[in-house]
Amino acid sequence: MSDTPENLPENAANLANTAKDLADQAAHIAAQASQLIDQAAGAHGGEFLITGITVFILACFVGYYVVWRVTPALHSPLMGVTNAISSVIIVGALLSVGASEVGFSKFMGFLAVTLASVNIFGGFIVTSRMLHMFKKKD
Amino acid sequence: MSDTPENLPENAANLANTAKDLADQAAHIAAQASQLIDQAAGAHGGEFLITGITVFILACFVGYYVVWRVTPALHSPLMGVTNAISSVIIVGALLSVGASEVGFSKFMGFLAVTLASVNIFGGFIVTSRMLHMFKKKD
Amino acid sequence: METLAPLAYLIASICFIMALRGLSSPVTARQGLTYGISGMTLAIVVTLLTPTVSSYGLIILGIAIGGSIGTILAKKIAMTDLPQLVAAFHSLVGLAAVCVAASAFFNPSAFGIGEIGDIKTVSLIEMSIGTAVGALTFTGSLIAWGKLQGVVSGKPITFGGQHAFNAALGVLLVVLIIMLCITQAPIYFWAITFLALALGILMIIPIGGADMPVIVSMLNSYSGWAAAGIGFTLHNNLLIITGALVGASGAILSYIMCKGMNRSFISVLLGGFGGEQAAGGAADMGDRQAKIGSAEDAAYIMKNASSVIIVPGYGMAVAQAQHALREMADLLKKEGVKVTYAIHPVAGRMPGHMNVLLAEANVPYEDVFELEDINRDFSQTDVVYVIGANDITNPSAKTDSSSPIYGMPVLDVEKAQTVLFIKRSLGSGYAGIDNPLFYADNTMMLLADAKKMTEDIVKSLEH
Amino acid sequence: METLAPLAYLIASICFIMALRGLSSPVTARQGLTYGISGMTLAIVVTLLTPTVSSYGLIILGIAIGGSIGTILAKKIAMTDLPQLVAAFHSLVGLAAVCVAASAFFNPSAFGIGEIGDIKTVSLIEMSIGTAVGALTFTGSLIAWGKLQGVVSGKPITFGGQHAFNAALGVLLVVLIIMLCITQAPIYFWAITFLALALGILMIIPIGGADMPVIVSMLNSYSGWAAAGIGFTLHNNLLIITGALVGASGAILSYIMCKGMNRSFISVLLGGFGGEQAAGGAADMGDRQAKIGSAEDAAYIMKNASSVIIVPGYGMAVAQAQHALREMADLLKKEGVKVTYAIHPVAGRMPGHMNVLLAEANVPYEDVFELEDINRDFSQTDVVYVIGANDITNPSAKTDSSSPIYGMPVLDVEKAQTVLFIKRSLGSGYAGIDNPLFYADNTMMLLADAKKMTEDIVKSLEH
Ligand SMILES: NC(=O)c1ccc[n+]([C@@H]2O[C@H](COP(=O)([O-])OP(=O)(O)OC[C@H]3O[C@@H](n4cnc5c(N)ncnc54)[C@H](OP(=O)(O)O)[C@@H]3O)[C@@H](O)[C@H]2O)c1
Ligand SMILES: NC(=O)c1ccc[n+]([C@@H]2O[C@H](COP(=O)([O-])OP(=O)(O)OC[C@H]3O[C@@H](n4cnc5c(N)ncnc54)[C@H](OP(=O)(O)O)[C@@H]3O)[C@@H](O)[C@H]2O)c1
Repeated sequence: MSDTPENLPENAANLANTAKDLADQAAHIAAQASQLIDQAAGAHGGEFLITGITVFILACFVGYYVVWRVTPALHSPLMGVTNAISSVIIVGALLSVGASEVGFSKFMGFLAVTLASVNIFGGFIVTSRMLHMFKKKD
Repeated sequence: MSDTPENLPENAANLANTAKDLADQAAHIAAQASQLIDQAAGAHGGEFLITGITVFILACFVGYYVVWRVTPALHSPLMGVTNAISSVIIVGALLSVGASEVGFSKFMGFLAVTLASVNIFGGFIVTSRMLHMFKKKD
Repeated sequence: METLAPLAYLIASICFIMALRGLSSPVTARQGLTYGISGMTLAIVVTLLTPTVSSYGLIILGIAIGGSIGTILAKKIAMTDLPQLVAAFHSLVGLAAVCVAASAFFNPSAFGIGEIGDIKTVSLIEMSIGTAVGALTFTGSLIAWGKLQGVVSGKPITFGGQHAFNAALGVLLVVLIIMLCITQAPIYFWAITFLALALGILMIIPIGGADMPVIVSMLNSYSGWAAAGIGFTLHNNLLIITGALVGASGAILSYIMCKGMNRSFISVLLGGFGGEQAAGGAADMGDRQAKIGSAEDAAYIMKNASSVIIVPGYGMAVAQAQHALREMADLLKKEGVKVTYAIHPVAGRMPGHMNVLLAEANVPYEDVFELEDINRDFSQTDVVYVIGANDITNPSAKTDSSSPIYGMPVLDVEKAQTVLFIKRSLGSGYAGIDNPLFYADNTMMLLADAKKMTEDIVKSLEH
Repeated sequence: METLAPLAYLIASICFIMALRGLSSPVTARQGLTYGISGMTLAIVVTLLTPTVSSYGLIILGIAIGGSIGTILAKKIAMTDLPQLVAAFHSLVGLAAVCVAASAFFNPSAFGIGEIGDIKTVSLIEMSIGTAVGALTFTGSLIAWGKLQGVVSGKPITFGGQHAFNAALGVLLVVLIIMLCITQAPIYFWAITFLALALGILMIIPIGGADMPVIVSMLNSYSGWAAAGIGFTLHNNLLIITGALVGASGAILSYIMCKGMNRSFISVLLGGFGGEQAAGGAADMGDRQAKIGSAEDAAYIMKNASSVIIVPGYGMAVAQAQHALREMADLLKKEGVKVTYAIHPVAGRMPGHMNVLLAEANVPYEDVFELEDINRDFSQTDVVYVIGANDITNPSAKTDSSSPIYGMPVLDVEKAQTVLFIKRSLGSGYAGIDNPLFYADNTMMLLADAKKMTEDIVKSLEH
């Protein structure tokens, strides 16, 4: 296509059409995306996904600030404590061991409870040992 | 009641009864409290109350840390920004002005939108004016 | 939309958090402001797109009117009038909260909280707290504005049994809220509102003008908690989060101010401070002699110093002396003098007051130091130029345990070789107590308006 | 109960936040720990009270077995073996996550996420990510443990095309997850698990032993995100919040370590560091002569100094020299010498490693300073006692832009009048590069095991 003056209106029209097509497509994609998100959310208890994300993001902010405030001298105890509290997934394990049916799932839950308990007790106790060593001048 | 030996068993029995009564009452109160909370929550969309509280508490933590980190030199702009964002209640006002029925409620909403707008624009602009004055050495 | 709206509100909340986060340094502050504005825009746009919002005329009108007023106010205001402006804006937030609560009460279905005469109890409670706090904030901030602006007398206005009376009104307020929940009658709604309006006046009137900044911050904090409460009613996390942020900010600023003044928050609330004590203190020192100097003396002393620390206070704001001050500092710097600024946490009449004024006069913020960072340097400094400040330099806060400001952190200006005091008289400052420093051997008093005196010094330096 | 359980979980979350918050100072740390323990207790008790939990035998058995093992391990471990212990514990968390995911996959109804063969897609995705991250954490931490403990060679084990191979396995993992979502067949679940187990080994094996602390923190962070993911599956805010806290903590610690070593996180992950470079550097300095001293020399020098700064490093941990060191410091203090300790952020082999060891030897924490707080003091110090440290004192990080540690913050020990270096040879440290300080004029090398040398100095001092 050459840019001679007589072609100009035609070119402009073409351009406009392409633009319109693009806009339509964009709108379509946007609609689809919105639908997809709605579906994903709906399938999973839509309300919870959003509040879950809200809680998660706020907790990340809190974690960020709280951890940066930890004094470097206590970074080792910090590792101990986080190790212990990350075993809070024991909550999930308890649900499956506590269920009345016996079976593989229950056994897995039992294993998880045992492993997590090692961590909870071990993590807290080793942290407590560390912290008891930090003393002021006597 | 004197404390002669022969009275002792009787006293003990009395005491035990009182204790039992007290315990019963405590249990009753606890049950009632739990019921009340459940009711209050239920009447109001139980799920939301709890997530609302969760979000609120996390946000308080975030606010605490974020605000303490604000440098004292910018405390005046901080007042400006919080003034502006506290007008986010405009969200509530928009809902009632936007409703189709005309009436007192709509008028109140209109007033709220206007007042909040003063704050939003005023707060952000005055803050921006302040911040534009803070300059590095040239 | 149902999922996208909460998601957008969440993003708006994050924007607001980032806005406050940006204020941790002047470098990131403007970026933070952009976050704040984006968050607000997003929140408004998303709300406008919800299906229940169907008519836009009044909304646009309201935003246009409010927006223009806000813009004009914010652009016109002199930087020295900031405390008043903030107070005025707060009162509007309060009134807006009352309006939102009223509009929800008379059209509950628009908010999904029931029908007229059949509103959920929890919502009613939240609503009445919202309107009460809002009304209280409205009149309270109005009075604060008046006192700061000088429209209302800054003196604490007290009468006997005041606190008992206020407490009784508070109890009445609770009773009215309970009645509203039981009967759902509009009359109680209005009664609550008017009672809270009255309470706002009665609570703030007895508090001295100089305590107003604490009050403004406190009311700011309240308005945050009120917004969070409305968030619970509307099941809206954005309002809850923003409310908590604003609430925390106001509370922390009040705390910082109270700590800077070494007073308890309760004592501020109980009021009556800043009244007549002023006269008493001054007499004690009547026999001592203060050394009075002139602009020429000051210029000579500073020109020959190797380092000068400038300590600005409320008087600099009153006299609008910051530009002259900057000129003086520039001339001194040209002479090879090292010039820095020391800012006390409660210098002036609102947090960060001095910083903004200095910034207005183009003082680079690297030259401006907080109390903790500069207090050790006074002992190695030749001259301290105290301009319109008083209480924040008063050494009796460190030495005299009977002083009302005992325990308040102060700038150790007396450790410098020479202290120049620029103020109009030997009178006291906000706390109403005398400053023994005026009579110290190494102090020279320059009694004049801060701006005039600084300009005179500038003239002397130029010769 | 329906309302009370989430409320209790919320309180438990707050407890965990307070637990981390307590660690901001040694004074509040123990109180923080109490919060942590209370939070965990509350979470477990509340879960046990939910109606779906009906049989308690196995639970009590599991907690009893696990608890005893954990207690014994934690009580027996020597403080110098802490890095290994933390790695070992992490591997257990990983395995536990795999077990929880498996148990959810084979009994979805207990978790309210559907029926066998008909699990919600979102839950399936979350579950497979949970098991993959868990499995990866398990084997990865095991390898890390092995390398730290010396069971597995600390040398990076590399082979050609390793990264491409790992990437291919990663892609395969994603494919398997998609297949699982489509077919819901258990075979894919196990395939994911085993592939992730293999990936954990393959990813960590090429990384050098000394980089393990970064890896351990990274895996800790991962396990946090995994817990948060499980929280989404179970609609449980406690897991989400705790997961975010742990995730943030691990990420920040990795970041701090990388910054302390002046390396990028990616370069750590790509591995191969800490291998053969060691030999190259040492040769350069072959012609220079180091001054070698004895315990008596050192004792004499320090006794006559007015201030000594002790810089501990990894060698002190290896030699378990902290108790002897404390003894030496006590004797010096008796002689009137001012003794303090300087801790580099990456001294030793895990964050805070040196602080714990010094605390174990009863060194009061007021005597222990971080790099930023003490670095200016070296120039006014008579003697620096560098015990088992090397890289963290290497001045080429400041001067030699071709050095691999160029830009890493280091302790300016060379500014002191005399530097005593206690190590076994003139060899290099973790980064494998030579330290020009060994040959400086004001340096005296004390070549011996750190504990033995310090004890010898103690003997000399006692005479
Ligand atoms: N910043 C805050 O957020 C805040 C909040 C609440 C309370 N406060 C209180 O405010 C006080 C602030 O201390 P401050 O040292 O800045 O102020 P100050 O103690 O109130 O002293 C200000 C001085 O400036 C002088 N002055 C007034 N107008 C002047 C003019 N035009 N030219 C020259 N001098 C003038 C006055 O003396 P003359 O009359 O002799 O000229 C007065 O002594 C503290 O007591 C603090 O507790 C501050
Ligand atoms: N702390 C962390 O979190 C962390 C994490 C990752 C990496 N790192 C890295 O670890 C290094 C830590 O620096 P650093 O100065 O503490 O350690 P380093 O640079 O590894 O040096 C330790 C020195 O101690 C000596 N040594 C070993 N055993 C000894 C013994 N029994 N008695 C006396 N001396 C002994 C060794 O020299 P001889 O063999 O001659 O005795 C060695 O040069 C840094 O490079 C850092 O990047 C630290």
